Formats: sequence, structure tokens, C-alpha cells
Amino acid sequence: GNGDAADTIRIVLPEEPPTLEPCDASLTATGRVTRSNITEALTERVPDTGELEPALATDWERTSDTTWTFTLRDGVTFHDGTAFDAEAAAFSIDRTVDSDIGCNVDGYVFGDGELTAEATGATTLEVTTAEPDPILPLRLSFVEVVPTSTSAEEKVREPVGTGPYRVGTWEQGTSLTLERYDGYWGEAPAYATARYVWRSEGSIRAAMVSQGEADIAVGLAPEDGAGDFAVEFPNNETSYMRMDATQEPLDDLRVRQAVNHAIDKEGLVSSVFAGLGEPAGQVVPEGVTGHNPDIGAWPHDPERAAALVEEARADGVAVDTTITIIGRNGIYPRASEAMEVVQSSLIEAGLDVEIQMLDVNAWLEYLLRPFPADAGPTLLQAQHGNQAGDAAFTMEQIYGSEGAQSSYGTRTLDELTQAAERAQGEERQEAFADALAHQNDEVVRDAVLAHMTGIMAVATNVSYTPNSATNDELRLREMQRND
Amino acid sequence: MPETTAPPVGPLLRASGLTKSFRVPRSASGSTSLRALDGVDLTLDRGETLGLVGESGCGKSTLARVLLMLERPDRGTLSFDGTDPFALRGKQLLAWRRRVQMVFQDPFASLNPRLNAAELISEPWRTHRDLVPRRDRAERVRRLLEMVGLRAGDAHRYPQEFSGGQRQRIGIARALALDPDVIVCDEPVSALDLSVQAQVLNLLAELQAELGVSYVFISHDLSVVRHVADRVAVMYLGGVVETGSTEEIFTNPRHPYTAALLSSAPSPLRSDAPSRERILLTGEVPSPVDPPSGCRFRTRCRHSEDLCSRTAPPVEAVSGDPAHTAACHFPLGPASAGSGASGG
Amino acid sequence: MTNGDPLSETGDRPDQAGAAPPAARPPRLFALLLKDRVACLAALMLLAVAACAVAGPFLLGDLATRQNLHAVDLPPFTLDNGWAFVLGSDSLGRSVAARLVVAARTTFAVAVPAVLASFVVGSAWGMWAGYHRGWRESVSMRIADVVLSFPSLLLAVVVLYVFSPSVATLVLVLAIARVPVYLRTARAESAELRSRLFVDAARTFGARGGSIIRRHVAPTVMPTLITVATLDFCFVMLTESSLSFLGIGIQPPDLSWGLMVAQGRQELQTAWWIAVFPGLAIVMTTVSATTLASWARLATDPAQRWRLTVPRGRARATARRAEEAGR
Amino acid sequence: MSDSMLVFLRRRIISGALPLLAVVLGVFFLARLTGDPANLYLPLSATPEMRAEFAARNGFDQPVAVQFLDYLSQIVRLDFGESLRTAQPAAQAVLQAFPATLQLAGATMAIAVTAAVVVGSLAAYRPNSLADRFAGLLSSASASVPDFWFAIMGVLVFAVTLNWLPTSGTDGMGAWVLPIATLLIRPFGVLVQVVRGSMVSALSAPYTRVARSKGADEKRVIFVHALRNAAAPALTVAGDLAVGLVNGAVVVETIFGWPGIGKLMIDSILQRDFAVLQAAVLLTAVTIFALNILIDACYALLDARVRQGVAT
Amino acid sequence: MNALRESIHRTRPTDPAAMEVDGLSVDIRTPEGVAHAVRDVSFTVRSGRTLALLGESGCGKSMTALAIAGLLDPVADVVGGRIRLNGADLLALGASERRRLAGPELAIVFQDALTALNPVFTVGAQLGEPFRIHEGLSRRAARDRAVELMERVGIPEARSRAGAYPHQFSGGMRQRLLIAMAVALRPSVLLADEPTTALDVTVQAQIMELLRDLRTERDMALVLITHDLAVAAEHADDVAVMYAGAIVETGPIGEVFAAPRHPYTRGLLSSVPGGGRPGEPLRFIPGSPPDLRAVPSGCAFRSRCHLARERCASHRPELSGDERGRTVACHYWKEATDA
Ligand SMILES: Nc1ncnc2c1ncn2[C@@H]1O[C@H](COP(=O)(O)OP(=O)(O)OP(=O)(O)O)[C@@H](O)[C@H]1O
Ligand SMILES: Nc1ncnc2c1ncn2[C@@H]1O[C@H](COP(=O)(O)OP(=O)(O)OP(=O)(O)O)[C@@H](O)[C@H]1O
Ligand SMILES: [Mg+2]
Ligand SMILES: [Mg+2]
Repeated sequence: GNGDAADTIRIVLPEEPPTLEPCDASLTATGRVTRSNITEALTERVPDTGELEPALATDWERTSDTTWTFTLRDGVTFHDGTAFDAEAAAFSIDRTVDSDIGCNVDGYVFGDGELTAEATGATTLEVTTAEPDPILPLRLSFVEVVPTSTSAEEKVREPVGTGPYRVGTWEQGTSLTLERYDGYWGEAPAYATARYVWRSEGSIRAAMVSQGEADIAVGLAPEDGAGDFAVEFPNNETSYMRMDATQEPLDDLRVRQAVNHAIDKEGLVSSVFAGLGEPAGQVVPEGVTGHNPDIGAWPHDPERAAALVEEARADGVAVDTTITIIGRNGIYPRASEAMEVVQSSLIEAGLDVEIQMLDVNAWLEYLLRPFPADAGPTLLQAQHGNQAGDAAFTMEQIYGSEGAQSSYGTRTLDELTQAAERAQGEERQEAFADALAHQNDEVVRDAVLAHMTGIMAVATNVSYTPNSATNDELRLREMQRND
Repeated sequence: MPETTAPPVGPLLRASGLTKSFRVPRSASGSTSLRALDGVDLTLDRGETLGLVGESGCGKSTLARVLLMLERPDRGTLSFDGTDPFALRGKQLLAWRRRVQMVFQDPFASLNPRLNAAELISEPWRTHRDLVPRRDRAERVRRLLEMVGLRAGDAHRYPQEFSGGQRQRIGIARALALDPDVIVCDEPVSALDLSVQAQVLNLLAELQAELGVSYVFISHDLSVVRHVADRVAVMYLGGVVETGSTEEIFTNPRHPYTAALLSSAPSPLRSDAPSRERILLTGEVPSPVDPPSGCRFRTRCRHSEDLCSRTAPPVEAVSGDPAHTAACHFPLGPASAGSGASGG
Repeated sequence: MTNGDPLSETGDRPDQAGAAPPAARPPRLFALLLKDRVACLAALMLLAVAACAVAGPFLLGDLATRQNLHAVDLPPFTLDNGWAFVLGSDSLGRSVAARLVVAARTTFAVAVPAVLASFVVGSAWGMWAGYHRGWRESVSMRIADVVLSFPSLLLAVVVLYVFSPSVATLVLVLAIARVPVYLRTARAESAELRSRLFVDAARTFGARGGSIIRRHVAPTVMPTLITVATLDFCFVMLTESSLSFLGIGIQPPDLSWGLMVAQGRQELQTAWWIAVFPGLAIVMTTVSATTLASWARLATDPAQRWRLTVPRGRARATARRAEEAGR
Repeated sequence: MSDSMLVFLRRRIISGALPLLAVVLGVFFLARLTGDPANLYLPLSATPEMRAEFAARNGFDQPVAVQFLDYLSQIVRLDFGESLRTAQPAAQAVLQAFPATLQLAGATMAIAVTAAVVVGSLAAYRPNSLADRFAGLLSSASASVPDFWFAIMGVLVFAVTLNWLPTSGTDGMGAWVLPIATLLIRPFGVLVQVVRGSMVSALSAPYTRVARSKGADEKRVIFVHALRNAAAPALTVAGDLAVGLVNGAVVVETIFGWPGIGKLMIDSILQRDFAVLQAAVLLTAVTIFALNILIDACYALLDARVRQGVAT
Repeated sequence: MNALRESIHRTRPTDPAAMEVDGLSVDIRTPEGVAHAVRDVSFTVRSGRTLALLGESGCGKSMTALAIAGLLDPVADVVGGRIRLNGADLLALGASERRRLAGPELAIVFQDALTALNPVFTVGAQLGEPFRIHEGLSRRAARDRAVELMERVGIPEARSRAGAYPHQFSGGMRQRLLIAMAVALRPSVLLADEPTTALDVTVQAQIMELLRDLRTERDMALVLITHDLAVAAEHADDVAVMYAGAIVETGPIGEVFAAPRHPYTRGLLSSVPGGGRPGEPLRFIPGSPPDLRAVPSGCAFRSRCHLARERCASHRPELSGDERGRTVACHYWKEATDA
């Protein structure tokens, strides 16, 4: 234990962060520790509403179609004592988006869009994009700001930031301690230190909280036995089965509809997911721009499913071709049982289905383009989490004809998506909702299963309310002592 | 097979200059070599029994192992029917193996404890399949058991259920199973009571008379050797010091060691045997690790002189009989031999 | 008395006439087994499991995969839900009992060939290397070192990539990973046996290396190897379960005990029976196998066999002695 | 003795180099058969340029043979490359993790061997007796209990219910108990069986009778005279079990958060972190070779006949 | 007949009995039934004297010795009788008390010398073990004593060869090592099971000399099991002849050898080689001993005995003695001696 026990918040994670590199903060394991704790971005998204709040920038406006101007906070210092200014902000954006160090954030948030950041004053920053970007401030909420002394040639393991905590000691493999940064510009957090440890077994994490060895445990499953300490929260993730609509028999719309009708989502949620989660019909959950409240989960209707399959069969569709479910172990709790449920429902509907559970990398080969040749028709077990809170981060990726994770798309859907991306405000919401409805009615590329619910354990002496972003961003300053 | 059709000239088995060393620890650190055999010359004729006697540890068993090709000699050659068995391969080697057999000194360790008597005795036939037809094997085993004085009912018993002497007899029966031409017997009868011993010795003699089997007969029991052997070779510290016909050796030993050995035999039971005075050997028993220079026996020899420590005595015919040789610079005169030893 | 066995024919020797005892062969293994209650039980247990493996899928195959998402995690030891659910149901509402029975097949289909293959290859190779010594021994041992120091999980992942996962590849991976264990054990013992006098004796008959190994080395080394193999049997079952997580294990709807244990472990706190029963099945099978193996070790060792045949009890003898002393 | 021992060790060390190379080679090529790590390390939406850049940065754009030669020349300079995941030198990650594993494995083997020798010998003392049957049951059950099952049950019982031990971690002596117990069960079970087996034969050998005739008590007969004769198979199997521990105490390290090499290795396999994987395998291979040399030296020490077979 | 003269001279009937065996019976449990390996064997050895135990191979001599030493295999049980060692009832003693006697009071030289040494310990360590166990000597001191012992039994280069292992010694040397180990603590009774079979005559003489010294120095009683009648005649005072598990004749050795009474003893003596001409067939007792699992009623030797009559089949001859300490178990021995 470091310091006074009462002054330390002890958190147990499923895995050790590989690094604390701020430009990799979109990686869950890294971001969970880094974001808003060690480093901060210009803006910060409010998880529940999707609104943007000022962080290191106090104000921003769109000064032209392709330019945004940010006014930066004054009097902020980095942990090393240097002052935060527009230079640092511009440097951080460059480092993330334009450097050769292969930032995860770059690919995740910015794609191949060009972008230049320029300090126009000590506290003003101008960011220009090649194409108009209505959600640039949202994207910049992923760019963690580091001082200009940070290396632009390679990644850093222990960054310097402006956040409420600075990196204390990191005993590799064992624990990581953050210490309160006294020069923090905002309100001082409640705990002087935060100590992270990691255990990959969920039941152990839960037991640590119940045994008083930790205050907060994240990434739990219902059966881990956190008991009274368990706190449930919608975690922004949606599970779905991606159908390979280019291959027979999945190239037939009726078969895809049959798949949707065959799967008993209620049953799945109540048995495999232990009642946590909510049967869903779209991958974009509530709270994310573009969510369409009119799309409900497909009704469970085995007869209809069987009838659709028969219909297709009658039309000469090779419904007897073996469809392979490509599953990924541990993608969510009881991943393989979930696939067994899917398998058995589809078999009942008259399809021939096999399961192949893979490890992450093998699974990624199926998830990402280019797809493995001669894999036959596949149903891919997948889960999507929109951290950024805008359907733009979903649609092209997942449903675009060229999307990295998309097995199939249509021209119409692509056009709908692109239009929505250019829109702003209410219009944007509508446009994305339409695109989603189109996907659900006409394309039916997916069988969406459920919006998932996360579980964490919180000790009684701590007060913390998780939100949909908790998985990716565990804000220490929101944790309070409970006396 | 050319070896067998070749006219039998010379002795059946001839060993010349056999030398064999082992590594043994010298002290806490380091090791040294122990010369168990040091230039052994030996011949064995067809149908002959060669008695091999000598002090314990003088290399008799090692010699036997070399003769059976269980050890490869460091130097020296072996010739059997004119060919070197170490050069044989395949079928010819197998044929040779059939012809030469051994009875081991250690009756327990040489029997696999997991096999019963019948399996042990019939084991050689697994390699030499044509020798005894399968259906005759049980009968042959029974006959062999009875030949060595065991009961047919013992066939299913395992080595540890036998007494020492009974085990030894299984070893003998096994050696006989292949109808060999030569049997090297390492202490075959020392564990047997006299009656069984007599039975076994008679059996060996019968086989010799009927089939012309030759024996190398290693024994400590001089009266047994005297009874069975045609010729005797006396070993001392890895070398043969005297050879000759049994009669010659027992009545007319020329090497001082032979004389001492003969005199140490415990007084026989029978009053008609000549009683002799015992020549007690004095001095340190030399070690084969560090043998004395010159004549190996000189450190314990009453007759040793300067010459003995300088040069090793050559093996020479003594007493005019070319078959009686001894390695001694000063062989005992015929007068001091035999019964005369009591006077000496 | 003789039953035509020429070896026990006693002829007309005078001492054997009359009171001569039947020189019977020692009792056969099966008769010996019947006398030993514990070993008998173990054998029965294995037979039962084997019967499950053979017949189970035909009888219960459907029951084992039939899901009922509305009756999940039913607790065991009650007949309220019918016989099929005496051992409860799993998280998909399938009968644990039926799954146990059906899983025996795949479990054995993987474990038996994997253990047999590694046992046969490793033992033969090890005895050969140990008997001949010299370069054959050194090379073999270095190869064993390489395989041993190689992470078998990597091998597993590679196999997944290169071949498609199937029972055959699974068996292959497991067998390769276990060969060194037998190789080394067999080598060590046969190197020692080689210096025994009875091996020398066999050499004097002209027996070749191969037949000496078969006749003298193997029977002596075998008991140890069999002990190792029976324990390996469970090791393979457990390894198979961890491979399931990497995707080259058993794929549903096929199922094995290992897979059941692995899937059920997450629910140890909420539905213990899902993991505990297959775990018990593994344990019971292993215990039976080792019990039988240690019985066989005694039964095939002439120096020890008496322990199984003669009445236990020095006590009895002592009592008799006391009685006689009293007279 | 030490002479022949030195020769023996020298020869073993020299002849160990080639297999090591084989291990490195095998790991290097096999690892590269498991797919491109780019997917794992680049964002899902990474562009082809980013992929090309990634490949170039890590040398994956070269032919595998060239990569291997480069790797070899690096190794010679004791440079084991950098972790893809943590951007740290692979050697550092491996060396940091290794002591934890060694400590755990060492403690476990020490306990397992001692306990197994005692239990196995006592069982062998009267084969087929009640004690023997019980030991057989205990050991075979212990060898076949799934270890993760045992570990979780251990935590539930001793940490959660009884609150005697910490659930996990590496702080304090208490933290050692459950990991060691979990690691112990299989080696203990296997060793008891093996020790028992070879002790049964050793205890019926003639030399035990000789020892008794000298007035040696049963303890001495069993643990001095018979045990040393029975040691060879037990030693081999113990060696293999120790190798297993060094190579993969994965379950224990995962469940109890023990920062050891087993977990590191499996993570780097799953994460396609080649440099770390190679360094870890190389280090464990070296350890395993050292262990085997140690075991062979033990054989030689235990039994002069083996030593002489080796020396001549 | 110097052997005879000497033994009469040495007879001192007042010597205390160092060991008395009375009615000892040993059964072996075998899968095919119980073998009565030793049947009602009684004999006495006095301090400072030697009893030779002779008999057909397999007649139970070693079993008798092992039973006395308490080292029977678990298959074999003492089922009757009494053994007194210097007054103590051996069979009634507890295990630890017996252990205390093993070595300093009662020692045994085993028959299978070639396998009796532990292959993995140096002979020095094995020879020093009695000192370590009974006298609590240090390893080094025990080893020094071991070297002395090795010298005493004539192992050359004893000091360096104490570090060697049994397989590096010849058969005879191993046997000497075993003897050295047995006499290490100068026991008051020594059971020597064929101690000199593997030894050449010179060493044999040396060993017998050593045993003789011990006998006089410590008044040791020696039970000498042997097949070598010459050795027995030369070194023993008394003899007991066994056949099929039972004693058939006892007496002062000179007398027994000069005028054997039991037909088996006679047969044995007539098989000595060297009597006739070399090469001539030796005489032996035809037939073989009975199976110990079913010893026929009456006289066990009858099937091989030319004197056997009906009575022999029905009545078991008891050992009956005369005033000179000779006993014999035969119904018709007188006829045989007269014949
Ligand atoms: N374990 C056993 N099982 C069955 N029979 C046995 C067992 N051990 C010994 N015997 C039998 O007991 C009898 C007595 O054996 P013992 O060793 O005492 O003979 P011995 O008189 O010493 O013979 P030898 O002079 O050949 O050593 C023998 O016939 C032998 O076959
Ligand atoms: N494997 C070995 N290693 C080292 N020394 C050995 C080995 N075998 C035999 N010797 C030594 O070689 C010498 C001769 O041994 P060998 O067994 O041939 O004697 P032997 O004449 O048969 O004696 P005995 O009559 O006592 O059996 C002895 O000094 C013995 O110690
Ligand atoms: Mg010898
Ligand atoms: Mg005996």
C-alpha cells in the first residue's frame, strides 16, 4: 500500500495498460488510465447527454467551412511545471495526427482526413481541415495534450500532462500509482493517490472489492459474484452478428431476415447475459447522435424464420450451405455460449451452422478487410462501441461499402451516410437515423443482438456513478469518499 | 558358412594379448584406469575343458566377458575357428553367438526377475528360432530343468522364489539351451551342494563326451577344477602366469603363485589325499590400478630377486613339456613341486 | 492335474507320486483382478465411462444439445424437472447429465489417441535412445529439450492458422507436446537397465538391440511409463479445455469434459454444478485409471504379485505363532 | 569425479547451443505464421498507408528469412528487439517477469518433491495396504483436479469465505499460499505416483535387507538406501514438471495476478508481440536447458554407473 | 584325521549357548499355496564355536538364517519356534530393540553377495554405516574405520577404492566387503551364508582366518552355511545337516563326517569330487527333493533313499540323539552304518 489507505483509491483493472501514451488513448486499456486523469483534451464529452464541455479549451467556434478556432484556458501548467499554451495544443494535434509514430487515435478518430493546427496566439488555436468537418471539436476531445518537450519520434510510456494526477511509480506487472498533481487548474480530486492493479479473472476482481483489497473493480460479468457491490450501467456497446451478404445463402434478403427472426434475443439476454442488457435492433445506442428510437429489436418468430428459409430454398437458394459462425472468445462474457444459442436457433430455422471460436487476432482477420478468401458464408460475432457519441464513427466503418469492418454495403446506404456526415445539429441526427432505418429495413446486413450492460464493483466507502463512457475513461476526479 | 566348412586346424579358440582397462576413481577427484586384463594369451581346443583359476579379482570374469564379446578388449585379438568374432556381422555373428555361451557368476542379477524359469530358459530360442521347433520347446525346457536337477513344476516360478543354488542351475540350463560348442562357466557350481554339483558336473562331462563341447571353467574350488579340467590356466593380476595339463599343474606347479594357491586349498576330507603345508602369501596384495613393475607377483614372492622388479618374465615352456608354460624368471624346480611343496 | 500342459507334467518320479501337488500356473490376471475389490471397481468405472463414450451420443445426443433458455441453471439433485436434469441444467438450459455422458466420446476421442501416440512414440524412442546411448541418446535428448522448451500454446495457435481446427490436429498438437515426457523417462531407465547383467546375458544369445528392448527393457520400464501415462490422460483432458479458448479446442456443438469445465468455471459461484460434475468426471476417470495402473504394476511384477494373491496379514501368522507357543 | 563431471558439463553446454538455435528458429517462424499483428496494433479503421508504415517500422515488410538473419545478428549483440505492445525493450519485460516465475516454481517444486517423496515412500512401504490405497487416491485426484477450478475454489473458500488469505497479488507471505497450492497439486500427485512406483521395486531389492541387517532403522532404509535407487524416474518426471512450471504457470499467474513469464508469454502470443515472445521463449529455453543439465548432473551424482557411462 | 582331532579338542560343552534355536518353522505364502521352507529346526551354537549348516541347495538354510536375523521377505513368516540370543527371546523383541542388536550382537553375511551391496553408494559409505548407526561416528571417522575393514579383508588400495562403487569390484571382492560389513561391530553371533563361495582359496583362507580370530577374540559364535565340506571340516566344530526344511543329522563335525548316519549325509559325502579319477562320473543322490508346498508325510527323503520302507511313508522320523551329542532323524540309520 502507498500512503494512507484512506487517501488512496485502489482500482483493479482486467489488464495492465500496455503504455500510457496519450495518442493511444483510444485503446481501452490505455485510455482508462490516461484520459482525464493524467492528460486532458481541449474538449470533453458528457457521456450521458453527448454534449461537449470545455476542458483545456474554454470556447470554440467554426470560423469557416473548414476552420475551427479554439480559445484556450489560461493558467494551466503541465506536471513538469511548463505552462500550457496554444503551441502545446498545436504540437499535440500534430503529434497525434501527422506524426509517424502510428497513433491509435489518429486512425480511430481522424481516418485519412488532412488537418493542420496553428497557434495564432498564446491562447488561440486554429484548426483547419481539408474537408468541412462539423464534428471537429468532438474529434479533438480524443487528442490528449502534452507539452512540446514530448518526443514526436516515438511513443512515451509515462506522459506528462495537465490532468489532476501525475504518474507516480509503475511497478511493471504489479501496480501503477498516480499521485495528485497539486498545480491542477481545476478542483482538486478527493484522493491523494490512485493505485491500479490488474487481474484478468473477473471473479477475483469482484472478490477483491468484497474483501476490501480494492475499491473499484471494472469489467465484471454477472456471474463474477460482486454481490452488493455490483453497479450496473449501460456501457455503450452493442453486440451483433455480421452477415456476409455477398455469399450464398446469406446474399438472399429472406435468409438474412430469417436469421433475425430466428434468434431469441430476449432469451439470450435473460439466460446468457443474465438479464443484463437490452435486446436491440440497431448498433447505435441511445445518447449517440443518430440513434433511431423507432427501430426496435426484431421479434423472435421461429415459424416465420423457417418459412423464409423455405421460401428461399424454393427459389433455389442454397440454404444448405454451411454457414460458419466466427466467434471471438471473451468478446463479452459468455461469448461462446451466446454463439451456441445463435447456432441452435439457426439450425432450428433450417440452416446449417458451425461455430469456430477464435482468438482476437485470428478473429480480426475476419473482421477487417481484406477478408480471408474461401471462408464460405460467415456470421461474425461482433460488438460495437461508439465512444465518440456520433453515428459518423459507426456508419462508414460498419456499413459502408468500403468500410474497414463492413462485409457488405449498398450504394444507397453509402449516399445516405455521406449526406449525414456533412450535416450538422438536428439535421444530422435525422439523417443518420434515416440511414439506420434504411439499413434495418432494406439492407438487413446484421442481426443486432443487444445493447450491453456493464458491471463494476464499487466499495461502500467510495461513491462513484459509472456512465456509458466509464469503460474507456475512468475519471478519478469523479470518485468521492463516502463517509 | 565358410568358417564351419574350413578344416579345423589349430585350437578352437585363441586369445592373444588381451588387455582391458576400466576407469576407476583414484581419489575424491580424478580417476585412473585399472588394468583388469593385461596381455592374456589363451587357447582352447575342441572338446577340451580349460580350468581357469586365480585369486579373486585377478580378471577371470573380465576375461570371460571379453571371450563372450560383452566387453571389447583395448588390445589383443580373439580368434574362433580362425576368424575374429569381433569382425562378424549379421547372420555369421548370430551363428557364432549360438556356438559360444556363458554361465554367469552372479545367478541373481543375470536372470531377469520378470521372467519365469521356463521363459528364461527358452529365451535364447527367441533369437535362434529354428533351433527348437515351437511345439517342442515346453518339452525341451522340462528336460533341461531336470538335467540340472530342478523339477518340471519349477518352470513357472520366478527367480526370487528360488534359492541361490537353484538360480544358478537355471543359468546353466539356459546356457545349455542353444547346444553351444563352447561354454564359459564362471563359477557354475560354487553355490550348489555337492550332490547337485556332482550331477551338474556329470552332465557337463556327458555333453562333452557326446557332442564335443569345450568348456572354459572358472572356479575357486581346486578339487572341482582338478576333476573336470583337461588343462589349467592360472591367472594372477590380469595375466596368465602358468598353463599346463591339469595333472602337471596340480602335481608339478612351476610358478610360485600356483604353488601357493594349491597349498592354500583347505584340507580335503579324505584321509587318502596328500596333506601339504600351507604356503601363506605375505605382503600387500598389489592393486591392479598400480601393478608392480616387472613380475607382477614379485611383491609376494619368496623367491623374488632384482631381476624380477626390472623385467617382466616371458612365458616359457617349463619342464620340457611344450604345453606347460609359466611366466617366471625362477620357476620352481620339479623337486619342489607337487608333494614336495610340503617340504619347501 | 496336468491339463495337458507339458510343463507341469511330472512324469513318474517317485517323490511326486501320491501327494504331489498340482504345479499350477500362477493365477491369471483376470482372476487376480476379480479378487481385488478396489481395482475391480476402478475397472468397472472405466468400463462405464467407455460405454458412455461409445453409446452415449446415440442415446442422448439430442438431449445434450437441446437448449431451453427459460430453464437455465437448474440446480442438481432433484427430480422435479425429470431424470434428465438430476445433475441440473447449464446456462443454456441443457441437461448437464446428458452432456456429461455425450461429452465422454469427444473427451476420449482426443485424450486416448493423444496419450497413446505420445506414449508409444516417446517410450519406444526413449528406450531405443537409452539402450544404445552415444550420439543417438544425445540427439534424442536435445530434440526432447527443444520440444519441451517450446511453448505448446504457440504451436497450438500456429496449427489453428495453418490447419483448420479438428480433433485430429488437436491430437497431433497434444501428442507432440507430450512425447518428450515419455522419451525422457524411458531413456533414463533404460540407460540404467542396459548395464544390468541379464541384458548382458541376452546379448550372449545374440539377441539384437530391438528384441532386448522389447523383452527386457520394456517390461521393466513400462510400469513407470504407464503411471505417467495415466496421469497424462487427465493432463491432456485439461489441456484440451484450455485450448478450446484459443479456438483449436473442441468446437460446439461438440462437447468434451474439458470444454464443459472451462465454460462452467465462470459460473462457479452461481451454478457450481456446471463445472464441478465434468471436473469430477475427469478426476474419477483418472483416479480409476491410476488405481488400475498401480494394481497392474503389482500384478505384473513377479516380485510383488503375491501381495494380491495371498491373504493379507502377518497378523494371522503371528496369532498362529502365539498359539503354538502357548501349546 | 569432478574431472569427468566437468567434461560432461562442458559437452552438454556445447551441445545445448544447437537446440537453442532450433528453438529460436522455430519460434521465429512459427510466430510469423500466426498472422499479421498490424490488425491488433493499428486502429480498426487504419488506412493502407498506416499499415505499410507499421510494417516498415517493424521490419515486417522484409522476407522472413531476412528478418531472421537480422534478428540473429541482433541477438548476438544482446539486443532482443522492442515490444510492439509496450514499446519497451523485450529483454526488460522478460527479465522483469522471470524472477517471479522462478520463485514460484522453485518453491512449488521444493514442496512438491519433499511431500511426494514422503508420501510416495510411505505408500510404497506396504504396497496395496490401506495407506497405499489412500495415498494413491489422494495423489491421482490431486493430479487430475483442474487447476483453475482449484484456484478459484481456493479463493472463494480461503479468501472470500474464511478471509484467511488475500485473494491475489504478491504482497506478503499470505499471497504465496494459494498460488503455490494451485501449482502444487499436479506435480505433487504425479510425483507421488512415480515415487511410489519406483520405491516399490527399490524396497524389495536385496540391499535393503543388508541395510536392515546393519541395524538401520526403517527411516534410513527407506529414505537413504531405497530412495536413492528409486530416484532416477522421479527425477526425470520432476524435471518435466519443473519445465512445465517454468514454461507455463499461466493459470496461476493469470488468476492471482502474479507477474510472471507464463502470463507474459501467453499474452505475447495472443498479442502477436513477437519480440517479447521470442525473448521469453529463449530465456525459458535457456533455463530449461540449464535445468536439464542439472538433472543429468543429478543422475550422475546419484548413480556412478550413469556417470561412468557418460565418461567413457 | 586332524580335523576330527581338533574338533574334539575344542569341545567345551560348558560354554554358554550364544544362540538357541528351538522348533523354528517358516512358511512362505506363494500363489500356489503355502511352502513349508523351514520345519521345526532346532540347534544351539555356543560362544567361540562354529556350527556348519549343510544341506541340499534349496533345503531352507538361507531361510533359517534370515528368520533368525528377522529379515525374512514379507512373503515368509515365522510360524513357530523360539530363538534365544544370549538369553533374549528374539521373536518377542520389539522392532527397535531388535535393530539395536543387529550389528553388534547378531550379524549376517548374505548369500547373494553380488547384488547385496547398494549400487549407488560407495563401498566406503556402506562399510562405514554400522559405525554411524551404532557408534554415532562422523562420516569421516566411519570412513576411516571402513578403510581399516577393507584392508583387513584384503582389498588392495583400500583407501582409494573406498570411493568406488560396488560394480567396480569383482565378485570375490564384493563378497569380502559384505563379510567386512558384517563383522564390523564384532558381533557375538555371526550367521554366514556361504561366505566364501566366490572366493579363491587364498582369500578364503584369509577370511576364515579372520573369522577364527574374531571367534577367539570376542568369543563369537559362528553359524557357517556352506556347500564346501572341506571348509566345514576345517573350520567348524559342529554340523547340522538339513534336508527339505528339516534337520536330519547333527553332531561334532569330525564324527559326522567320519561316520555319517543319515543316508542323505552319506550321499552328500560320497559326492565329493577328487575321490575318483578325474573325468570319471561323480556319484550323486538320484532324484530330487520334494516340493516344499506338499512335503509328503513320513520321511521327506524316502523317495530317494535305498533304505526306505513302509514305515518311512507313514512315520516321520524324529531327531534322536546319543550321549556324544549326535542326533539323526532316520528310522533305519543303524542298518546303513552297518552296511
Ligand atoms: N519367495 C519365495 N517363494 C516361494 N518359494 C521360495 C521363495 N523363496 C525361497 N523359496 C523356496 O524356499 C526353499 C528354501 O530356500 P533357501 O533360500 O533357504 O535355500 P538354501 O538352503 O539357502 O539353498 P541354497 O543353498 O541353494 O542357497 C527353496 O526351495 C526355495 O525354492
Ligand atoms: N566395470 C568395472 N569398472 C571398474 N573396475 C572393474 C569393473 N569390472 C571389474 N573391475 C575390476 O577388474 C578386476 C578384475 O575383475 P573380475 O571381475 O574380472 O575378477 P574375477 O577374477 O572374476 O574375480 P572373482 O573371482 O572375485 O569374481 C577387479 O579388480 C575389479 O575390481
Ligand atoms: Mg568373477
Ligand atoms: Mg541359500
